[in-house]
Amino acid sequence: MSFTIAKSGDVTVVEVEGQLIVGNRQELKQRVLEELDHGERHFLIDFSRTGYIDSSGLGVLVSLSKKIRELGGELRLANLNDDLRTLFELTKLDTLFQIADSRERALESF
Amino acid sequence: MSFTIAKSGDVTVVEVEGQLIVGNRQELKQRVLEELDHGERHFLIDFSRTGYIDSSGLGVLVSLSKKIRELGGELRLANLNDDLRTLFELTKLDTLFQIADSRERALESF
Amino acid sequence: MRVALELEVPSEVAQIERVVARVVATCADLQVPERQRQFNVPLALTEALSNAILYGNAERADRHVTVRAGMADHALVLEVADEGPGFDLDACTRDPTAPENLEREDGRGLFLMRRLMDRVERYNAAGNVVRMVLELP
Amino acid sequence: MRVALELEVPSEVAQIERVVARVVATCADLQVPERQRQFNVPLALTEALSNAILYGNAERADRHVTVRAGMADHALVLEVADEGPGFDLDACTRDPTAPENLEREDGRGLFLMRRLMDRVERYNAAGNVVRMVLELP
Ligand SMILES: Nc1ncnc2c1ncn2[C@@H]1O[C@H](COP(=O)(O)OP(=O)(O)O)[C@@H](O)[C@H]1O
Ligand SMILES: Nc1ncnc2c1ncn2[C@@H]1O[C@H](COP(=O)(O)OP(=O)(O)O)[C@@H](O)[C@H]1O
Repeated sequence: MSFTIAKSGDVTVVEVEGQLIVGNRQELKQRVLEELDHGERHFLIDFSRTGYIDSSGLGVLVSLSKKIRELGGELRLANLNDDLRTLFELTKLDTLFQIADSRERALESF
Repeated sequence: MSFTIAKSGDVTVVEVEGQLIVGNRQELKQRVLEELDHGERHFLIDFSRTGYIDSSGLGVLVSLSKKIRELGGELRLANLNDDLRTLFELTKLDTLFQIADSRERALESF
Repeated sequence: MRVALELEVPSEVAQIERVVARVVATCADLQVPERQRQFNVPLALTEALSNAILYGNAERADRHVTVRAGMADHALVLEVADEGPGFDLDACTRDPTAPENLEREDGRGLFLMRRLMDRVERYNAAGNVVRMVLELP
Repeated sequence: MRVALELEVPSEVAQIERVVARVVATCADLQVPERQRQFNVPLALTEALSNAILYGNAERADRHVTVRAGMADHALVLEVADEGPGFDLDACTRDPTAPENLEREDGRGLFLMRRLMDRVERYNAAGNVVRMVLELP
């Protein structure tokens, strides 16, 4: 996995490339927490280039989302392919996250 | 494996494509014996498109060569790659067969 | 033709992707349909491997994880064995979709394995071999 | 990572090419050098398989041949097991280059296996498992 972080207005956009799994999820967590430390509050994770996300990757998303919310911010997700959407549905995490079809839609609604 | 048979003057040229192994050597044997039945006496087997030859493939070549010689004919081989040449050397069958570097050379010398 | 692949790796989560890639390649050979091959199998296997490495072997360097992937009677069978004490698969499977669990960070692994594969079972008495079966068309 | 492939096929010579192709593909994964992969391994394996099918199993439909291919200590290990009575590898190996054998049609299989691989040995007491080892750089 590798990821890139960019700003779009006051939203921090993270793009995840490859699998988000137990061996690499900490990297992502660390970087998002740093941004949070620096005062960022609006986060969007774009999964258009993501293969799959394992349970520990999901766990990281859940814990980040909680932390961000506690600080008055918000974490949104975008561009889940069919398989990833199934994954969020299976685990009912689709009820916990705001999931947008495209990056633009997700950005609009912050 | 597949093979093609063509005439070049009074030489019957057989080209072997793929592996000459236990599962298919009978086909080759049969066809050459038919040509021998029809009166053909000069045979050239071209191995430029052959992968490898197993011991039963070598056995067929030995027995065909013997039969052809008994009837006053000759079997020559051409275009052995390095691996096939090694195979003939390992088994000393290079001493039993006339092996030419090219089809032209083999044809010349009949 | 019956085909089985056996892999043995040290107890490091960094090994997971290589193992998964190799099993997925074998699944292609075995003509496992694309979606199962690209999603169900790698994800279920990743879960089983990370449990074997983290819980079963406690990431101890002297312990290994063995994976067997094979075809039997129109089903893909994956076995993941660790050198740990074993565990009770049923007792450890939680429902992460229950309201009290939904915001937990952990506890989705066994649940996902069971949703992604047709059967997930303890394969040996000790309980340190997990066997997952995916029926194929 | 230790990798092993196990294949089981019915006793038909027509199966040989498929088995060999699959083992050769695994050799590529295992980074066996090209020449060995394209020549020594497929040829030695073809010999062992045809012996297992023709002599060991006598082409009986109820008997199978099992092949294991794997990597151990920088060596490629191939095992071919049949369900026959076994045989004495050393006693059966002839020298096909001896003048009296040179024009024989048969008797080059075991000789070639031994020339193409670094070690060829009976693996079990019964003698119906042949193990071939190729040392890798
Ligand atoms: N191979 C294993 N060896 C020992 N215990 C295991 C093994 N796999 C799973 N477990 C136990 O099952 C529990 C639930 O696992 P899982 O559903 O994957 O969630 P998580 O890994 O997030 O805890 C683990 O916390 C662990 O106690
Ligand atoms: N798997 C086997 N089971 C029983 N006998 C075998 C087996 N492999 C080889 N043999 C015996 O060894 C002999 C020599 O084999 P080989 O050198 O391959 O030559 P060929 O197959 O041409 O006879 C065979 O004729 C057979 O009697």
